[in-house]
Amino acid sequence: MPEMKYDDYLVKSRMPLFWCSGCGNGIVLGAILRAFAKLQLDRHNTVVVTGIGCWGKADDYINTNTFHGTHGRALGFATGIKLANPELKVIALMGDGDGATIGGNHLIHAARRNVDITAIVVNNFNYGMTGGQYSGTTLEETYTTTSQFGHIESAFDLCRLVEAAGAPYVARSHVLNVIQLEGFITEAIRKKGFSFVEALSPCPTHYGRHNGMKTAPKMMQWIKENAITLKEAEKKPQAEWENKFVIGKFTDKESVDYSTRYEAVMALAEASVSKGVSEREG
Amino acid sequence: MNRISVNTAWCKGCGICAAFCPVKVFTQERDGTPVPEYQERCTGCKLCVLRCPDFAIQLEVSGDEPK
Amino acid sequence: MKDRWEIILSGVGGQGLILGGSILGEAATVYGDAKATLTSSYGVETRGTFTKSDIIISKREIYFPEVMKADVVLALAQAAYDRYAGKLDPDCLLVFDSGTVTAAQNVQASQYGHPFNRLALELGNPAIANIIAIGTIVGLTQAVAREAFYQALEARFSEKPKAAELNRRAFDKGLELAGKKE
Amino acid sequence: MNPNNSIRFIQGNEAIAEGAFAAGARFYAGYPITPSSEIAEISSRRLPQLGGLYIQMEDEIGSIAAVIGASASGKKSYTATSGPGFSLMQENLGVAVMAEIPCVIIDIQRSGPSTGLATKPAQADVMQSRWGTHGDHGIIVLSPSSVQECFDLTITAFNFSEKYRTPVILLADEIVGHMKEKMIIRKPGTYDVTDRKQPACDPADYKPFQADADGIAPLAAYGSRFIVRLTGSTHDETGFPNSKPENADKFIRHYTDKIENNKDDIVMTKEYKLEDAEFAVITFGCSTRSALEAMDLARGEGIRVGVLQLVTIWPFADSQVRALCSRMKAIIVPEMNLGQIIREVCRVNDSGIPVIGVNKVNSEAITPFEIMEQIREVSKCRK
Repeated sequence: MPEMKYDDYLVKSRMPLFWCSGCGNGIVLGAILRAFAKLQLDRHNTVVVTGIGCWGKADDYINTNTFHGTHGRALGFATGIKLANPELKVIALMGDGDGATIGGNHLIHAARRNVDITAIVVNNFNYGMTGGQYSGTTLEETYTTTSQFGHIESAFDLCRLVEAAGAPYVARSHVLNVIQLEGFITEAIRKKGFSFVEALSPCPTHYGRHNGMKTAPKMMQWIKENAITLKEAEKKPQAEWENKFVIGKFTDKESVDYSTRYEAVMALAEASVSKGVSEREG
Repeated sequence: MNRISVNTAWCKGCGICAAFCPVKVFTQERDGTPVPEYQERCTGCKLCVLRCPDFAIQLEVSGDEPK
Repeated sequence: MKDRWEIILSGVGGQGLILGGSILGEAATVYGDAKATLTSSYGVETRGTFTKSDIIISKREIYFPEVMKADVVLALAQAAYDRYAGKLDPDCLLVFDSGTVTAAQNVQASQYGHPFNRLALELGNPAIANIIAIGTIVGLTQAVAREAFYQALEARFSEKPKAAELNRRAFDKGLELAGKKE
Repeated sequence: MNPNNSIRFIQGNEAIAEGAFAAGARFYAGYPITPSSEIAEISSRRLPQLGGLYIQMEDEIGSIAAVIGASASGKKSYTATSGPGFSLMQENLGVAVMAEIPCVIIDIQRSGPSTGLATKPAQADVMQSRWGTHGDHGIIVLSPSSVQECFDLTITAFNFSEKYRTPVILLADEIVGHMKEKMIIRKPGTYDVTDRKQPACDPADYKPFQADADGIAPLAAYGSRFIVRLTGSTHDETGFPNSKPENADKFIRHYTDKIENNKDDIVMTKEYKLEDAEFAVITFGCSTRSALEAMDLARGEGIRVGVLQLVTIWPFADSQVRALCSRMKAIIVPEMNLGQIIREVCRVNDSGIPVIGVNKVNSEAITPFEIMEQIREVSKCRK
């Protein structure tokens, strides 16, 4: 395979990107494509699976194999794709509404099951495509088109959630920290097992506009000012960081992935055939 | 000197490059389109390239192979 | 010899009636040249409540798989007996566990009561009452050939020779009972 | 039981699982639900023995998603469920239609709506199987009435699915699913197995939705030498989104046409004693058994009745039913619902003969006597 540069994975014929001015999706897309190039992923052996939402359109710009499914279900499709052919690199791209709200149950079970998939969630704190309604990561007391008197629900800490569900790799960064983000994505794809990267990202058009941050730089600045590194947070009392965006690598551990475990099931099953174990009936 | 070029067909004028350039290379036109007015300041850090959400900035660092 | 038998196996969940019906069906179809269907109705819970299986064995094609007019009813529990005893025709055989069921007086069907559960215990395993009872039904009806039933038992317990032997003895016991009316 | 035995006395659900293995299915994802669970249990034991994969997902939505994904990776895939689970699958059933991904969905119908009577039979998902997912589309639905048909039609379901690049629904019911009956497990080589068409073009020219002359596009698997773009959004031949009206029109018609234009191949019916019949019972699934019993009872009384069994429910057997209506004095349609198939019979009844339903929704099978009663009624009126 000739060496792949990052833009060899980009579908240039569909440019410019359809996302709004200042949307952070393109920054995450760039980080992903550079990670692909760093890892020299074979396009034929890579499947990018997307859900529905602004970020769910990312596959339009990636020239690997793709699967564009339904809202919240990307990990379901990705699970089947991966398990049916464990040789494939499977990357699921989901937004916060998609991957963590309607798809929240699939997310925790995929993490628990430890299927070798990389999930990259772009969290822009609201449903962008449908006009800026609140999602499972919308911050309390902020405004969206459906929380016009201030949001009364608390937001998911997705990394803590996925970590608790058992994923062996969990990290969070934001798009201003694009170099760190790219590093996390690269590590996550390399990781055998379920890996999860959350990218905090601006949506100036909706979330920003309703919360006094009409431009992307303003919203990125706000994310940056409210961010704290995991290392710093660990040194401070919880009260000082619990309302901040904790940035860093939460988990990076070894854990045998589903396909590897299933090989053991197949070996036992095959042995049961040769031994002629009779079928159990009730 | 490093050479910055902006693909105006892809750029949407969001201003991220201008706002976060550590050495303030860019000014912006009224519609937001960035202009690398102070190119001589450019240190070649490429953060503008990496942070551009529209793949619209090209940077040739002098001495580097064109990318 | 009748060429169609409609048999109801009834009792409570856990008595192995579906298993017994399955072996009977296997004897009829896999090891005999008859047709058979087996349908069961049971509650959501697996054990303890009323259950029944309908098994139809016929030389002809069987369409509707539920018993329309019972030729044989097996009742291994009082609840099962009470449900059917009063409704059966005189030409129906009502086989019941005389150890656990109190028989009624005004029953038109021919009754065959045997203490299947007690006999099973005597043979060494309470779980084989079903097979003893089915042995009795086979003895009374000849609905399947006894050889075919042996083969079905053997196939089902091919990995467990002890269980095969026990079930065979249970079946023989049932056949033997078919000769006597208690 | 000896696995080499070709004759077995087994449940419909077990026969469906055996049929799936025989058809070459090697991936199952599902969520437990009565009365379909035996299919999952058998699949969980047998698939790993066959080098295949079983996975229990967190719900039916994830299950059918995984089935679709696995099929895109090249494995013949299936799931089994029942009413409430089938409802949850409707969303992604549409993805399989739109992305033209072969897969088989088995619905062991039970009483509904909602949880209904969890273990009791019904035949009330007929219209859901046709129109359950939103939007215009064609669909293939087969309905077995015996354990043997469970086996045979499962193989056919996979074959149609692969041949027409479409999801196929096997619409069985609790009665057939849980009934044990004699069945012949056909040996490999004695039945047809269809595999999806593979592209023959240069990989650079491959378009995953470009149909051949037969109307069906070859489908390469992920991981092959072809790049495959699949989507549930409106797309063009390349798999990229394309919102042009003429493109949307072309593809939405295609999803219907590829099924409707092949009705001669897809629509299967069975006829019983229709040659001399004056009256016909049109039936499907478990009610076929009651209808056949009723037919014999009626003939015993000298009433000339025949039975038309709809083996394929969708697409509907328009021409067969229309022709039957033109030569019968009356038609009876028994079904364990309040009248779903009968609407289709009425739709094609150009002759205007009486079409009478025998409908039962109390969770008990329609008895032969109940059909018989209607046969007697119509035969009296029409003498």
